[in-house]
Amino acid sequence: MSGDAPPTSDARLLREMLRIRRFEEKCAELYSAGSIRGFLHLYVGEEAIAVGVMQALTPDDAVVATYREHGHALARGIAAGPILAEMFGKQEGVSRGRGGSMHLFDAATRFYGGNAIVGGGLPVAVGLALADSLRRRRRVTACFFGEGAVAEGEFHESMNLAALWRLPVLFCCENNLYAMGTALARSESQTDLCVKAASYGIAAWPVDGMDVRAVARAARDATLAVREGGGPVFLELRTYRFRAHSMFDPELYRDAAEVEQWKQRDPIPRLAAELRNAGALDDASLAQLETEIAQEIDSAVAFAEAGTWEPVSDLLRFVTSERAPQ
Amino acid sequence: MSGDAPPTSDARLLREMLRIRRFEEKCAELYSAGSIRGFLHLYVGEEAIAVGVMQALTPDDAVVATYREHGHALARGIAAGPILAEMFGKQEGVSRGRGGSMHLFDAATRFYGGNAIVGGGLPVAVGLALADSLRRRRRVTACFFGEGAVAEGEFHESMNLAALWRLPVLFCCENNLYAMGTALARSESQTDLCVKAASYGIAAWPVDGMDVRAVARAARDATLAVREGGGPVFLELRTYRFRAHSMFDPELYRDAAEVEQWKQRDPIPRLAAELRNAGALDDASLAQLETEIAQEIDSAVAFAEAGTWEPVSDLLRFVTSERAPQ
Amino acid sequence: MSARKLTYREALREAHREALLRDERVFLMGEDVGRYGGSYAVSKGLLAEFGPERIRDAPLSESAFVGAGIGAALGGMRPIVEIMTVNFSLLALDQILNNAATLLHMSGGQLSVPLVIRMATGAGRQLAAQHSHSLEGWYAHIPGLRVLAPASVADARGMLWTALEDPDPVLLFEHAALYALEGELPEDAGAVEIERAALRRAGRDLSIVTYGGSLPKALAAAEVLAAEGVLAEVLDLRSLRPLDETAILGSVARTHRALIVDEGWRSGSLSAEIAARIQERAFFELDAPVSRLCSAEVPIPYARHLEQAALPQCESIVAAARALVGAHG
Amino acid sequence: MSARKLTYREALREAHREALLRDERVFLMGEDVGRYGGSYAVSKGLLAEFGPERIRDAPLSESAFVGAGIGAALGGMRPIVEIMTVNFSLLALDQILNNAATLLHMSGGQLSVPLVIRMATGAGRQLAAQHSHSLEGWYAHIPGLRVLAPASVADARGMLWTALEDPDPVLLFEHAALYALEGELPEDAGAVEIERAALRRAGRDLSIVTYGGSLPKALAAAEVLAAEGVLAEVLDLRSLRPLDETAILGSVARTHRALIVDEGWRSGSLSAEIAARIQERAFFELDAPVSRLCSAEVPIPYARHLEQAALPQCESIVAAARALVGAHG
Ligand SMILES: Cc1ncc(C[n+]2csc(CCOP(=O)(O)OP(=O)(O)O)c2C)c(N)n1
Ligand SMILES: Cc1ncc(C[n+]2csc(CCOP(=O)(O)OP(=O)(O)O)c2C)c(N)n1
Ligand SMILES: [Mg+2]
Ligand SMILES: [Mg+2]
Repeated sequence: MSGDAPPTSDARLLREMLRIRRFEEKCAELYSAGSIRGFLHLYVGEEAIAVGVMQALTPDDAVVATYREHGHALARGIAAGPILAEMFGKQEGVSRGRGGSMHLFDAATRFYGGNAIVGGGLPVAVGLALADSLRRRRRVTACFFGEGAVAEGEFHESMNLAALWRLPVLFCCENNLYAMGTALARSESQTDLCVKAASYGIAAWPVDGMDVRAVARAARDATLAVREGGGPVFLELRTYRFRAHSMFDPELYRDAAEVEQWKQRDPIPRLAAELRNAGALDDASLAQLETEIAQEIDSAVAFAEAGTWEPVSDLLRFVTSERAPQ
Repeated sequence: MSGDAPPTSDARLLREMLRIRRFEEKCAELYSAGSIRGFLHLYVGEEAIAVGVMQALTPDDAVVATYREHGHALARGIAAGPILAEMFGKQEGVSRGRGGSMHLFDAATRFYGGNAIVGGGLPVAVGLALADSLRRRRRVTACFFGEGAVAEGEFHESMNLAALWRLPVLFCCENNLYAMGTALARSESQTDLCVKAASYGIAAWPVDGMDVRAVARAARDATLAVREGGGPVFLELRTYRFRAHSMFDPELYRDAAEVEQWKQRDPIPRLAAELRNAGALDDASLAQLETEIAQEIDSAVAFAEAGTWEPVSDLLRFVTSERAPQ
Repeated sequence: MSARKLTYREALREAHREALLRDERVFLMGEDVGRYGGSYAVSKGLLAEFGPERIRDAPLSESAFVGAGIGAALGGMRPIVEIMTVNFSLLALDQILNNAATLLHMSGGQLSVPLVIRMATGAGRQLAAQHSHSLEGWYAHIPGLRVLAPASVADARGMLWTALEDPDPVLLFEHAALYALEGELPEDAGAVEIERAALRRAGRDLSIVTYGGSLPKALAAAEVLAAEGVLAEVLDLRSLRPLDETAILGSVARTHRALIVDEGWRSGSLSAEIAARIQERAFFELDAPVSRLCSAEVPIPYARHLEQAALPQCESIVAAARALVGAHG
Repeated sequence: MSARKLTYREALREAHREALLRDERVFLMGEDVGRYGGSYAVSKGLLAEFGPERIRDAPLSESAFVGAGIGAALGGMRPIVEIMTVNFSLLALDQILNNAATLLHMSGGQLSVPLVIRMATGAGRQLAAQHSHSLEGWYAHIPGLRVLAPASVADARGMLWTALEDPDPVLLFEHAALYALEGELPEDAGAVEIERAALRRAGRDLSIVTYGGSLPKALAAAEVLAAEGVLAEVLDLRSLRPLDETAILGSVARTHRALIVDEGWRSGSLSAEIAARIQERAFFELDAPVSRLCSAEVPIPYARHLEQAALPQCESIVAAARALVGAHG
């Protein structure tokens, strides 16, 4: 998993983004094939955010994400096999198949989901940070959410608590301009989201979410400030969702031209081009990278397919705990 | 009830504030006597706000208030008798005795309560304004709430909707510095509440809530702007609660000195002094005024005492309507 | 009068069109009802026909736009507020319970709230614990609300207008599994009454009392049972609050055995209220205890086999019915 | 072991002190728990002793500070979150139902949420429709939660610590009318078990099943009935979820008649679940239908005579008991 020490190599940033892209392309395939069911929200186009931010986190830090969290889970270091097995509903999945695509959890990497209620993860992130502040632990909780959540009361209550109590939360607002079919301008009277954060006295920085290196830099500076005890920081990560909101979305609300324009800013070819120009990447190494990733994904699929169904007799497990908490 | 035409005379402002003050002093008495029960939240010290704002409203406008709304009800023109009868629980009360002190309602003057859930009235006010905007009616909805409500998600959701849809709402934040025992600085990371409103692109003006003429001026300008279709305006009315939060509050959270300081700014003697200096008030006229108000209150008490108990057989009425709505 | 085939979804859309055309005070407000076309495509096309003022996309602010619906109703409008799904309605519960359901009473009868709130409900599509609630029976606990559960294309077509004519708040629960349900409707199909339960199948040996998404399962089970010679009545409650006690007791008086099928979690579900009332009012009519088939008391799991096992199914209804007719008084 | 007199409120305060002293992971968070001293004075004095970090005044943000309690529990703390009253808990219901109650399950057993949420509940003090809810039975519908209703000074003293040791979320409902209740406690009174119902009075002719604020009324009624020669058992549920079915059925097996007294609104109340279970499990034990005495289905009115008429009272319990023992099977 990403360490906190040296700045991550650009090659690694490229690999991580590509892993997510290829993984989700496979997910879409498997959804059509019926191996994955329920809701499936793809992150395609937004990979630079999860990858960039995760570089700044240490294993002790915590992550709270939404239902669009495959990328965050992978970038946080959760193995692709158990993630895919989860989407298959197999008990080898990260959440034993109980959660599915929207509810990836992993206690080992302090990955707290996978929350499918818009805004619902923010108070939980505030609480994780509160625990750290009470225990004097120099940890950061990174909380990811879409710009649509900014209209929810829970966003505001959470920002206020985090600022009022100077809690170590890194708020990562993934502004992809749409909440399902609702454009930001139709959901916020003030579309500059940093202004909202500022109204709580929270440092707020807009970041080009299509530039993974910019994201990584901003995240590094932000987590540093948060870790020092400066209170929460708000990052507005400007990005775009290349694909439909979910597999059911007819995309009536935006035109193909807009999508095409944004695809020109795809963070992956962009970084790849920069690396080529810097002589740090060539066709061979890229092909090599693709091969390695393809292999990783193939074995993830194999792992998921080989997975087993939890016996129905276990249905009532995990409603209440079977053991005392740590 | 206050008209919209000529600026109200200062004498009237004094009378209205004094009516509320004396009315509530009587309420406190009647509470100790056991004639009034449940929760009783007094407005003593804050009268300039309700009185000042109401002067700017027309009979067609709407008012939404909180559980601390006796002053608003009186200033809106609801007779003291039915208000007091309500607090007695008599069926001659404005809400037939079903609501009590926290739930004064009067359809005739478009007084929509009397809401006892902090923040709960704001979405309703937004909806009243939405109805007006859909029907192209040039009405204003004045929504009163305490500064404590600013921490509630509903405040933010409501501000955003009102601004986004340019609705004719006059948000009147009664900032008396405390929410029960919680000082503003302990409930908001940013204590300048106008900054919050501004983060929605809402015009926000701080107003000296202890100066009734300043409140009246601000309210007049604000309602004018709102009525023109300029969207909502936010008034931060800076004031102070002279008495306990409710009749149960031991006031452990603030010291007497602070209370005393604020009492020096009591809006009633302040205006009285100004009128005296202007030669518009003398002992005789003040005594006359007190007498008239005392008479009004005495007859209100008589009305409330003469009131009758709704028969218990009516208990299940008003759960669902007995008639089609207008 | 000629008939035509349409889906539950289309019937709802037609009901919205009719209401919007008939009464200019009616408007639809909710998340993605406009440009997106409605998350279940119920309002698809309405934005083009009625414009953004009356087909109003709302930000993600459940509490505020439900409260705004209450205020607009007080202001003389006839709002239809769509909460995308019941799972998100918890964020608006304060407005629903503390305002919509109480304003008439708190104001001593002065203020009625003619508001219709629609939401999709139910499990069965592998949406996991946060997106699979069946809380309509839970809402039926609240005085001041009328709670409806259309389970047929005719009710999807006809309940909305009647609900809009109600002076008080009405909650309309559309089971997500029903949107694709097809049915025949007369050309002139329109408003339907919303007070009575409907006997969807007559029988003799037991009464299956159910509603919403469980109705098709109950009817399928009745078919299977009939083949075995067990004749089950199937009663569709339609209204969850108030309950049509007369219809329920009438059916029990005929069959002397009752099985309640309810997708809600068993403890404290609507099925408990119905069972309690039957034994209160028809104790000596009963040849066996009232039986309940509900969802397992577990957050709904994602995995298909577990989710299916957690919910009432045709097979489990058949099994429960067999056990019930086997039980002797 | 010498005993002493103290109130329900003092017992709760002592329980908090003990917990805060015993486990440094414990902290109390809520509106006005600190400087104000707690709206019901439960936490009075604790701020001075434990400081503002552990006796944490929260802004008016029910959803956020309840959610923060969930997060803090995930982060290894043992939070006690006080929601001033159940009436305001609706604003936090999304966090309670969609997070606290589901995280363990959604995470496949990885994440438990050792959180205690306390709230005052109940009517009877003329606080009117928005401040008089009795929703504890409603919360008992939710899988993943444990719901407790201390009705005695000993339980006020002892349930908190046991709840804090529970790895899963526990809701503690304190009836506002009980805070002034006085009782004797042994010097060394401490934690109590939270699984079992308690037989508060033994009897013969009927079982009165109740909890929380209705217990004193039920005990008073039993006194009156005893004077008439009707011996009523009084069972205090203590835990509303899970229900102690064994104790309920055991009592019914002794008396063959059950009256459930529940301050919740009748339809869909906890009393319905209990009645349903009794007739399911002990149908042939019953000499009469299970009877229920609940609150009238009306938003609670302010006027004293109307409010009193809306709630179960000693007199109405006595009347219902008489009717029940008069009823013949
Ligand atoms: C409280 C709530 N309301 C509605 C929904 C349905 N819903 C799921 S995702 C979504 C859009 C959220 O948009 P945004 O926050 O911008 O995140 P994005 O999907 O763009 O990543 C909506 C409305 C929900 N899950 N939760
Ligand atoms: C949602 C909610 N939470 C808590 C309460 C309890 N409560 C009643 S008044 C009050 C303080 C409100 O302060 P503020 O909004 O500043 O109004 P003020 O009383 O100062 O006029 C609180 C916490 C409530 N009524 N509603
Ligand atoms: Mg978005
Ligand atoms: Mg205040």
